[in-house]
Amino acid sequence: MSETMELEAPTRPIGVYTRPKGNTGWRDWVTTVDHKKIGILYGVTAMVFFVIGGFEALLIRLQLATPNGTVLGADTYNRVFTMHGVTMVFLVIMPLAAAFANYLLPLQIGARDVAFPRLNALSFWVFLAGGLFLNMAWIVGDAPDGGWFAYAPNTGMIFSPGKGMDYYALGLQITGIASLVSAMNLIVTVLNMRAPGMTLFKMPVFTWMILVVQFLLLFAVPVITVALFLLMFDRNFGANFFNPEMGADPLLWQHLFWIFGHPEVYILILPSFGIISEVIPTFSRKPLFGYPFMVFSGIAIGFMGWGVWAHHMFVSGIGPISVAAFSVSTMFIAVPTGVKILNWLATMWGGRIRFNTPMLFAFGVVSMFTIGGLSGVTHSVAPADTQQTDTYYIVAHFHYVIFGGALLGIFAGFYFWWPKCFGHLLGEKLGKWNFWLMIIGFNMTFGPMHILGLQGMSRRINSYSPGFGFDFWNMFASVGAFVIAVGVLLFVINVVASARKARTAPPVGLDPWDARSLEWFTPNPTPAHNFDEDIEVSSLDEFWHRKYGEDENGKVVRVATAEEVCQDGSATDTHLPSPSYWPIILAAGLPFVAFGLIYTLWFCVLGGTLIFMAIYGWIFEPVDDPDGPHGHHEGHGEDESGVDEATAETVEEAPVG
Amino acid sequence: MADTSAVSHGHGTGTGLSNNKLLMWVFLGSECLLFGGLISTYLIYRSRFADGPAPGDIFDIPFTSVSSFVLLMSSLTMVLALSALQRGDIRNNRVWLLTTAMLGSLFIGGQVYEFTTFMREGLGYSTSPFSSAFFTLTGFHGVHVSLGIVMLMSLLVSSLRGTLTKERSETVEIVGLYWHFVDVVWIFIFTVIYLVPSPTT
Amino acid sequence: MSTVIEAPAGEHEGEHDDHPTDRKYVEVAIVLGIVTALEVATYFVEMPGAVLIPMLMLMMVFKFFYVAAWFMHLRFDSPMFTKFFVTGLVLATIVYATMLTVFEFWHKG
Amino acid sequence: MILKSLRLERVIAPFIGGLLVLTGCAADAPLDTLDPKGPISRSIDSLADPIFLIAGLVFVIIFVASAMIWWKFRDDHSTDEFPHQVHGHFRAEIGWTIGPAVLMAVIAVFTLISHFDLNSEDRNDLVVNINGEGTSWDPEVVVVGQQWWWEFRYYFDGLDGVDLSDARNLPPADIVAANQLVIPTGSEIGLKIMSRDVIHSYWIPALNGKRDAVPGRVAPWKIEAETPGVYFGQCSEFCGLSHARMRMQTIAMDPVDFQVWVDQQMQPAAEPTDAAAMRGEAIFEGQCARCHVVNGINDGGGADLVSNAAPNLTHLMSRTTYAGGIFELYESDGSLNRPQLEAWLRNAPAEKPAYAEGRRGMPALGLSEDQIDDVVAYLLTLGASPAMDVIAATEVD
Ligand code: HEA
Ligand code: HEA
Ligand code: HEC
Ligand code: CUA
Ligand SMILES: [Cu+2]
Repeated sequence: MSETMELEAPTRPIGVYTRPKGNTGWRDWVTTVDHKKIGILYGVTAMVFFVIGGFEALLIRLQLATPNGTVLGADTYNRVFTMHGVTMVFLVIMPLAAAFANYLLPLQIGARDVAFPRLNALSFWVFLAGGLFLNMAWIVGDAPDGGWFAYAPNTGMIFSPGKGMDYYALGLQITGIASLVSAMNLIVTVLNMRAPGMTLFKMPVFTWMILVVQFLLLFAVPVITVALFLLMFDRNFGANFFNPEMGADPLLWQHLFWIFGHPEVYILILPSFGIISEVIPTFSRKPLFGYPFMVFSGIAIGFMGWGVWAHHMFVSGIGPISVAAFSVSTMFIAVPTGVKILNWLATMWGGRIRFNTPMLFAFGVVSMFTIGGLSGVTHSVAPADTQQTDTYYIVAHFHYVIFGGALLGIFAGFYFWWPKCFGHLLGEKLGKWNFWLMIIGFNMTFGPMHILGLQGMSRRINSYSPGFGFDFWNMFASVGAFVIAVGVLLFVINVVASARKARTAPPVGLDPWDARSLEWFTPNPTPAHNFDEDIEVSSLDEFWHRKYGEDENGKVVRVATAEEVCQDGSATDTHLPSPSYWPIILAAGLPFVAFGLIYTLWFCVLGGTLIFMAIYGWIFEPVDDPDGPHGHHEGHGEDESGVDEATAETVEEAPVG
Repeated sequence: MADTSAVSHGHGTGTGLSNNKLLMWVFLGSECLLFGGLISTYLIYRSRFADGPAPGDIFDIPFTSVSSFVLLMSSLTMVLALSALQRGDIRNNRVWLLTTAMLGSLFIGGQVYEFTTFMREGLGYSTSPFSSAFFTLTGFHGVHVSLGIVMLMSLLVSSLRGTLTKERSETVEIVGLYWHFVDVVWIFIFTVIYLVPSPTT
Repeated sequence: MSTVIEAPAGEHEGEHDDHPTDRKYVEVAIVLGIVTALEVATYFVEMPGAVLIPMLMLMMVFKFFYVAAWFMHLRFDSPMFTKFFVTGLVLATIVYATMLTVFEFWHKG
Repeated sequence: MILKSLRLERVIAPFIGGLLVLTGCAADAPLDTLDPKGPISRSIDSLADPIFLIAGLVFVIIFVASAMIWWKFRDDHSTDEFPHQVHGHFRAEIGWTIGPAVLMAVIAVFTLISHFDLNSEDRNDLVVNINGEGTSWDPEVVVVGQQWWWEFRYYFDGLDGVDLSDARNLPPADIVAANQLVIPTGSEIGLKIMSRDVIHSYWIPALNGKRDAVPGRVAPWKIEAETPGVYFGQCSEFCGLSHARMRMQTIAMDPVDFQVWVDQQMQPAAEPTDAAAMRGEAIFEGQCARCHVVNGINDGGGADLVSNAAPNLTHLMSRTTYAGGIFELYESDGSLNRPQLEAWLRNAPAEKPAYAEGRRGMPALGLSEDQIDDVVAYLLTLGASPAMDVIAATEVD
């Protein structure tokens, strides 16, 4: 295969070497390299996984609603909560953050696209492949059952002889590739593609937080990669990394997992912090209070997140000195996080706040995350944690920070940027119902878990006996879970209903929220080429500052309307990266390799061939479709410094990670 | 694999640096944590050799020294290949690329020999935590070297087809970065795993 | 992370002029070869661990950074590259050293 | 409209309700973590309580501020002037960096003091009568977790000479008990926690926090009870299929009762005299002895199980629960809970999920009903029944 390619390449590209042209229908979505479309793909996929993960959560709650529940057997229950955790963390929150990062980050820095559009598409397809692969385990009837942190040796071949943990190890490995690739891509994008004048300290906080997250991913993903490899080698090739009988130490897994795992929780939360740092100033009609402190505290959280992993191991027997050290280091994470909370409050303080739905959700984050953060602080007190760990008190903590922090923030983002992506607003009325049902249901579900946990209810138990005082609050929590479900359902209805309404209603206009940052310079929805021309950035919140000035008394006065400030999206001569088939083909190869490792190596051959083909196709693919329209090279972005035909056709070779 | 041939020398990017090169460096930063994890695993397990041979029993330092030297010298040839291309000296570029790939292959050959010898001496992959960790660490490194060889050969093919010109020397530079990184990892492994005295039975 | 990103735009345009000559590269390689030979020599000489291990570490670190500086061009390339690499390196070192410490010294009790 | 009435106070109502319930919930919650029954757990509690309080205060501050923002600064459309544009305030930032940092530093100090105290050992030797001889015993018990039950091993000569390196092959002990750890009140008891298969976690909330049982490691831990009673626990590290059904109790007795218990446990099983029990013994030796040990009938040897051990049954009847502390052995009137025990012998995996075919957990042995009756008759001869108050205290309903 490669032979022929190599021979053909120097001549004019034909056949597969031309890039796909289709701009309509599903082909367009499959081959797109447009960061906006990829963002939407991420979002839709993650929401589908959210419904799956939420369905699993509802099963958990049904089982636990009454003592000695019989909805799920012990075996099924273990699979359900494992897949619930894995799905929610790796297939919902992370890709939702990626959705926002993809769609907004290039816009917020005034770029045409990300630095490597095809790699960007690759990230998405690899993520999808990993997610489907993981859930495939349900279909073969062998979903992983070792818990989301998969402690060895329970996940080894002796104690998990089924294929479930193989799906876990390989599935997460695949999604890890996706995260790593997209992290590298976005770092380069932020560093290299900013609009003229946009220094780092003129970047929106959302962009900043995404940047910090990409660094966390960059350095944390390889750690779990190692852990998962070791697990896989243990299971499939008879290695002895976690086999105590041969003298191995199971704590090795715990260290590796949590060295990844704790930065991971900040990977989950920081995007949401970024989102609400955009929403709160907009709706408070005030600039973000203490911008540099918001940036530095985010960076500080990113750094400190590396030094606290063993707080998940306070009772593992790592020794009193280690416990003491990690206990203290954990406590101080409360400081930069507190700076953020207080700065948001200070931003709102003295504002004139419009409580539209995005703002409601952002407000929800500030208060609900605080509850979760404070219970986190109570865990960091190691002696106290010996009573708390592995109880529902922990379950309460992390749902408060993840649901109350990360997820609510993401919903704030949905409502805030929906017009940016789709050209119409989500319904306010349904939105408010959505918010209130979610927040009430959420508190009903997870609030009582504090009590349950302190009353001694262990987590990961598929049933409990009456007489331990668990009955009432479990039922209460289960009812709450269904209230959340109704809330989520309203969101789905809102999406459909507002899209339908938008067909007849007038368009949303340029600046529905009186917003502040660069992405609002483009019309809604964003045109394919993003910006008509480069934006010269001279201040933070450039968009806002072009709309408003100050009079001599320091009062804010309008100097321009959004119509005057915005670009009209009419540029037609911009040169866009062409779509490509190869990312999806490459991604499709990975699950086959994984199947091969589980079942028969023949699948590996198949998958390997696909990957090999895709890499070569990728390399020999011309940068542009030679038959496609050629604009002149304007603006800045990957297409900037004139691509001559010769360069375009040559082998673009860079090492593959 | 990257799209940005256009910005080959980074003119017009925010930092003035090429996207591709930046990407490689970012990637190498990430690789530090990958190899760090594997090396730590090895260090934790080096004295847990169960009933099998201990590292101190079977390491053949003179042999490994030679192959380490080979890999080290391949870094020299790699940089010479780049420097040749930067001068527009296509012929020497090819020669050095080929030499680098050969030296890399020699190193891999040495590793294959080492592995088979160890196996014969009773150190299988499943023998002990030590053996698993040792083969995994050096195996990962070997896979990295092998990937590097594939990349070098692709460059060579590209050069023979006349497309690897002076203007595109950055591609060689990027492959070179990867190659040197793999070398640098071995410098670490050679000292910490082989030369620092290992436990014996 | 902030430290990583500060390189002002376009400052390192001149990078191609001061690339070392091939001769310099060969010299570097000779130095590396000699240090390697010294390293290997320690294997044949009896030495207490307290001397040997710091010595080996020193030579390793020297080789490591010598390769990075010359062959990987960190000496004359943009400092931003160095920052990325060193961030990864330092982070890996600290994190894994902590992990090893926990395993080796503090795990009792 | 309903939205208007859904104000903040409704949202936080569950918390206030929760706090109220928390304070009064101890009565029917045997695993309550806030109801210490010994000095160790009390010192955890007295560290945790102020921290809950501090957290609660911070919570109140943030929520009061939020509520004020909610009401004071909402846009009432009275003006369309922009509010005063504040970009930040350096001193405020420093304030709310230093403030929490100092607070956390204070918490850290108290945490460290308490932490090192909890990890210190402060055991006194006890005098126990072993075979009529007063022996000075450094009270330490070996606790071994396996899927899905606990074993407790007492070595009255102390653990110094005992090789604990291989949990699957521990040297013979003076007493081997399962699922119920019996301790004397008023003394700190050391535990050496280990595992024969996967990671478990030993946890009696009323007496101390938890500590993982990690295969290949020996984790020191300690408990102390002030008053006699039955204290409940639950394995709290996910350990596979029946993790939920891996419970345990600690029975604290005053030292006199403890001595009686020790005397009884040191006896090997007596040969049965009654015909049914004798038939039962034969079945036991044929069917059960490949896994279970009854001292005096069969000694030592590994069980045909992944963990290499099944509960020692020599004094089965002296326990109040079995099979991971989940089934009650006695009715509240002190008679045998026969249907449950028979069901267990008929088909154990149906009563408590296990991977019996994977040699984890007790298999269904295909005994006939007559055989079951005989085996029960035999089991009834194993050990003296516990005191009525212990039986009563084991019932959680
Ligand atoms: C979004 C994810 C997220 C976030 C942001 C956090 C944030 C924090 N977490 Fe959490 N955590 C998880 C997700 C998260 N966690 C998950 C998923 C688990 C369980 C994993 C598992 O076992 O399955 C877990 C478990 C977990 C444990 C282990 C518990 C155990 O298993 O025994 C600990 C222990 O220290 C902990 C602590 C903390 C702390 C101190 C913070 C801090 O960052 C919080 C800081 C925030 C505040 C403190 C609030 C705001 C601050 C102020 C208003 C200032 C004033 C406050 C003070 C001075 C106190 N977390
Ligand atoms: C990362 C994010 C995240 C999110 C958002 C959630 C959301 C929820 N979680 Fe999550 N949970 C975890 C992460 C998350 N969880 C993790 C990491 C664990 C640990 C796993 C482990 O121990 O290994 C865990 C464990 C966990 C447990 C403990 C299980 C145990 O220890 O035994 C429980 C118990 O109640 C629970 C409940 C819920 C509920 C009710 C929701 C709800 O908020 C869900 C709301 C969503 C919906 C309800 C979906 C809406 C669906 C529809 C509207 C359509 C309905 C569809 C059909 C009927 C087909 N979760
Ligand atoms: C293959 C091994 C095996 C055989 C054979 C076996 N058991 Fe068991 N038995 C176990 C295991 C394992 C447990 C612990 C199960 C648990 O708690 O999850 C157990 C638990 C018990 C218990 C509860 C003990 C306690 O204190 O918790 C009793 C009683 C019991 N078995 C009786 C019997 C009798 C009687 C027989 C024979 C007729 C028998 N067993 C045969 C493995 C076995
Ligand atoms: Cu044993 Cu959970
Ligand atoms: Cu954590």
